[in-house]
Amino acid sequence: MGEVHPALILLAGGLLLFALPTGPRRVVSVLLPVFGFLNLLAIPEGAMWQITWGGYEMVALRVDKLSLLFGYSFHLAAFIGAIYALHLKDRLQIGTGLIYAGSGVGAVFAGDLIALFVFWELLAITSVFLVWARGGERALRSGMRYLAMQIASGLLLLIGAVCCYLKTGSLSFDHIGLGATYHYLLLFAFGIKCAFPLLHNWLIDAYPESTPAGTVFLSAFTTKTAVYALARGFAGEEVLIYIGAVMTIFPIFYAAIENDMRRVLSYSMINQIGFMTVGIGLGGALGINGAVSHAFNDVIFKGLLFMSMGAILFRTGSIKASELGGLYKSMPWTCACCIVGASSISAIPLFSGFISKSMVIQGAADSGAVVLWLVLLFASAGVLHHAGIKIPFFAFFSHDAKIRCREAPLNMRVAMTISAVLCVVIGSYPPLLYDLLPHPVDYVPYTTTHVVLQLQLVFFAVLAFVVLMLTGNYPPELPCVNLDVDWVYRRALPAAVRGVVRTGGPIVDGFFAGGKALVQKLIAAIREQHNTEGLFGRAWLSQSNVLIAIIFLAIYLIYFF
Amino acid sequence: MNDSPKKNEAVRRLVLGFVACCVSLLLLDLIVHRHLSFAEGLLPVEGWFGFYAVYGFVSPYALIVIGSIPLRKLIMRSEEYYDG
Amino acid sequence: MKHQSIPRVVGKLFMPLILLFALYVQFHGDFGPGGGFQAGVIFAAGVVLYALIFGLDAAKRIVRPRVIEILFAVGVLLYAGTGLVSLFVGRNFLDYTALDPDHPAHGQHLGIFLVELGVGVTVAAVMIAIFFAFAGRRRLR
Amino acid sequence: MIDAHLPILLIVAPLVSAPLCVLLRQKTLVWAFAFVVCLASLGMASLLLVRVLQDGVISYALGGWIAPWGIEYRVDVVNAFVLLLVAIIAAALVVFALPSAADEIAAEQHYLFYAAYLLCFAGLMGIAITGDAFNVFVFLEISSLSSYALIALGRDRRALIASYQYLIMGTLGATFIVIGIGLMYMMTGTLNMADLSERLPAMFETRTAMVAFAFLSVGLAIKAAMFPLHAWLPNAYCYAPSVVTAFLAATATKVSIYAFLRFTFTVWGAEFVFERLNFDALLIPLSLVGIYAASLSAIYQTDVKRLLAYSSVAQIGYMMLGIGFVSVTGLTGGMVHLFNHAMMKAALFLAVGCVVLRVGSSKLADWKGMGRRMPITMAAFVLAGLSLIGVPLTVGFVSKWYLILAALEKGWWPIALLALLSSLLAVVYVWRVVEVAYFQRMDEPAPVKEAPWPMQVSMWVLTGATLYFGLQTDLTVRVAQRAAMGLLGVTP
Repeated sequence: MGEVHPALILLAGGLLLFALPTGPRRVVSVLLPVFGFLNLLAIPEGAMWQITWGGYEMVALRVDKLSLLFGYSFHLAAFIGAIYALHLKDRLQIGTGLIYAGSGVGAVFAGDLIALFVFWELLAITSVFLVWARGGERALRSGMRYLAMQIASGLLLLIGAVCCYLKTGSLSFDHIGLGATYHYLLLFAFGIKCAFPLLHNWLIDAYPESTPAGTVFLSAFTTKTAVYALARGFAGEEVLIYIGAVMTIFPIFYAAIENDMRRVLSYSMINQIGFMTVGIGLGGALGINGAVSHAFNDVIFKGLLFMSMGAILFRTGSIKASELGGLYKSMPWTCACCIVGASSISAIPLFSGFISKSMVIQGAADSGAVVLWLVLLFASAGVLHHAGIKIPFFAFFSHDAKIRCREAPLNMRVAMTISAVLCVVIGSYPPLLYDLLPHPVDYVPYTTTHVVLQLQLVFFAVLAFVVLMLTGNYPPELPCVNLDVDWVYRRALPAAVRGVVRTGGPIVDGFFAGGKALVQKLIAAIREQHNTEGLFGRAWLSQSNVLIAIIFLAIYLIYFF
Repeated sequence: MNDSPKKNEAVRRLVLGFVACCVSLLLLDLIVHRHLSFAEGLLPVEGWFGFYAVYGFVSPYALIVIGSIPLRKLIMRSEEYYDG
Repeated sequence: MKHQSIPRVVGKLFMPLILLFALYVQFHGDFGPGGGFQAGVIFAAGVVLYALIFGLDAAKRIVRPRVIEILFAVGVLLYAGTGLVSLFVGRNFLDYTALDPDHPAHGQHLGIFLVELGVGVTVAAVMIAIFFAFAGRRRLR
Repeated sequence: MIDAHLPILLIVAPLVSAPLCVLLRQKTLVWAFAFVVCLASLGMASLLLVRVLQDGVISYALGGWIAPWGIEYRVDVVNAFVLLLVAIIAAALVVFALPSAADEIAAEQHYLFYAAYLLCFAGLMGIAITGDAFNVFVFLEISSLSSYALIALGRDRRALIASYQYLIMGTLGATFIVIGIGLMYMMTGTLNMADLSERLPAMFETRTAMVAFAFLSVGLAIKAAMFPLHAWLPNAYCYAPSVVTAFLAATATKVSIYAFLRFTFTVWGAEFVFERLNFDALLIPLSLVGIYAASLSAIYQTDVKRLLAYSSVAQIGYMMLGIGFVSVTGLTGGMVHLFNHAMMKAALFLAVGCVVLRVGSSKLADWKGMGRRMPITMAAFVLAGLSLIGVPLTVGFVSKWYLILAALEKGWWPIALLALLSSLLAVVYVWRVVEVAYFQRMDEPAPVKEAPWPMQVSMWVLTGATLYFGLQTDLTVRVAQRAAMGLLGVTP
């Protein structure tokens, strides 16, 4: 127990931030991730912090290369996020932000399912405050929907863990695989947090509602923790390949027509996680390496993109493509950083996305899956369009929206610059990242063939965009809301209930009237019976109490008889 | 985009330069000896001249065409959709 | 009833007898029927009778509420104290033989006597307190 | 030497101190005295648990009369655990009482408050420690009578009515219990629990045994406020002084559940109750209905004290559910929840007490902007509330874990699911308070004013306990496990 648990530094420090006045809080918030990182460097590999929890031996700290990589990544993200949030006077965001980061760190170092569950729930609870920090009814409701999904994921994980314990007598979190029913529970639990198709909506719903700094934190931890959990538990499960492939495809269509820039980025996030999921599903050294290294890079470049969009939101108060444009004059630095981020996500050679995404695609080729390979290539081109072109183009260039504002605050620029430099450094010198990967790497990204082909892909994708723009065929950005899975529970279900209640011919009318009355009555009854005047909620008369007791006794007697 | 003639000129030059880059990249295909991603020639198309270029061009084009017409009709709603 | 002479005279006459009887029941308790509880109630009945005839204030002058409180506490302490004494001698709680280790029977006798006395005092005090409380309530209105 | 007398000293100390409080009378003096007594009791209770864990069952014969004839105090892991719990709560709350009681109780009644408090404490400890069935009834009456008095001390006039209602229900419960005990005595001629457990099996075939158990279990269910016999509880908790509410919520119902466990498992035996009478088939649905009905009621309350009171009824459902599983895991869950719930509910009621001190009301409508006005108090409320929901890292999670484990162990999926879903209701009612306190603005801003430090200290000690025992489960779970094994007669 000699080691300090890495999560502890961020968790305790995050709590401390609530108590500090503004000046020291700013200093401490930036130093915390640094301390955490230094501590991480000193920790040896192996299982530590064995805590007896009830009758079990819990392993709260298990360190190996896989968890270390995510640990580094999370500390980096926390550090950059803290700098990005330096200008804030609000202690809620930075405090919960770092606690949230600590929960993520805790989750990736958790050696058993219970410790994982604990941090899993902590992630959900702390992150929702980042959504609520935006304030207002919209953020509140969106946060509640978000929390409900996250809690559901936690409950599934809990039940899965209990079943696992009952079946195997062990709670240790290693390769799980698919087989028994509870394996699927765990897969679903991870899948919700990982934004699997149809379970993804919380991400699209909540992330764009958060504050500028909040989204930067949000983008780094929750989904990447889930990617870690999948890589640990379900490496090489074939079903993940299909799920991942779908994840790479469907968001790019949404992103293409979405107007809210941060929502575009959220879709693009699902798309990127799709690549990781495919990598995990492929398994093997190349697949896993590709998945986790892409996760590492995604934390940086997606954070960078969110930061640049956050800076725009911070300065202009709008984040809609239809209202922005021409900002490169006002915010040149932000613009430059954004382009670096866009280049990274588009996997342009010399940028970080190139060296990780290509591993996944090569992994698909090695496994001989032709269709999958074509799909991933298509998705790559799609990403390029929405994240690589659409984001910088409509925000900074396009037609001039005549918005004149100041450049982003210094701390934001510093944070963005750090990320941008990292994108370029990692992209130009891959061993930096490759040496940290869980499996030894023999993949070489920079071959002439690969560079040329990737450049061709990228440039011609841009060319398609240019052609569409010049010919005037590019559809205009419109203010809109796009229907997604949330339509089911925000519109369809309520409408269906209303419809069922309303419709019906003369014959079934009575039936439906009855049904309507029944539903209404049920809700009214619950309220009526349980409020302060209701049967259950009000104070009962003494004689009725006595009567109930006697009836109860009679029931017992009859039952026992 | 048609703010001023001067800017228009700049855009025109940029586009031209870009197209030149594209063409030269395409021509590189003739010079560079390409290693196929797939072993055993599972996907011979991959080795054809300009495969990546064409694929790169068509994908987003298709994406936008599909996205702009049917998808917009299908799922796009006014911003107040959920507020009502 | 203050102005009715028959109850006043008879009441005055009975008072000492009632209290004496209470004491009889109290001290006879370890030989025959009786004991602290009954004695306490009888004793309290005497006071209640007095209050009924001469009024609550008069009764409160004789048995002051503060005294009742103290008696209530003392009674319990007497009971528990008897038990505690045995602890100090190294016996178990309420082991009355400890009171007179040489003659166990004496010890038991003494123990029961003291305990019953404690019970009697407490019961009497509580009964009077309850009566006072209820009798006093009406006056407030 | 004093070691051997620990069991009796634990009871006699508060019992004797109660009249001494009446004699002392002076407010501060009485408090200091009560404080010392509670601390001493806490020390003794801890020592007792340690000794029981080391040496096994401790038996103490009152008056030197040997067990089946005289009254026996019998301490095993189960009741040593409960004794410690009650002592912890009593000691923590007596600190809280100093400013809180001064505010909520008329000055001339203070010494009576502490006397009744100590008496109630002694009664609860007595129920837990005794090995004699009739003695349980005696101590039950001591604790009940003093708690009627404590509730009636509330400033609100409705406190009297609430106390009266509790008196009726409590007396009914006690009567049922004494009838049950009387029937048992009639059948076997003994009142000693250990002796009863040996003699009762011969009577299992008779109707009398069944009737006796029915009376006993209904009586205890009333005292434990098990749904639907809970109706006295919300009023009693709502109108009593804050300290009293916290004390009763944390101890009285818990001790009744302990008595239920003792009679069910030690005296009657699991075989009779659950195999012959199939009591679990009644207990489990009732607990589930109770959990849902009471949680829903809690959601619609407009007074925080009442809200928490209904939540207590729901939580008692979880304990009963654990008992209903009749397995080591289930009982462990029930026992752990008994301990944990006492901690968190006491912490919650103390937070309410702090607010009541400053605002004078526990009405939800008056809690607007409380997050700004009393940030420290509300932080404690939120933490304890999270525990109530069963969030990981808090004690609430530990209990839920064992209950769900127990349900799945038996293969009862739906019950595990229902228990899990019910915590969403807890989310809702805790959220209601949080929303008002943090998200609704006050009509006119008021300065930050926290409660005096003794209240803060005792509130945070208990809140800290809910977090500490959520991580360090050695004490609670290990002891509860041993207790459960003891109750089921399983050797580890």
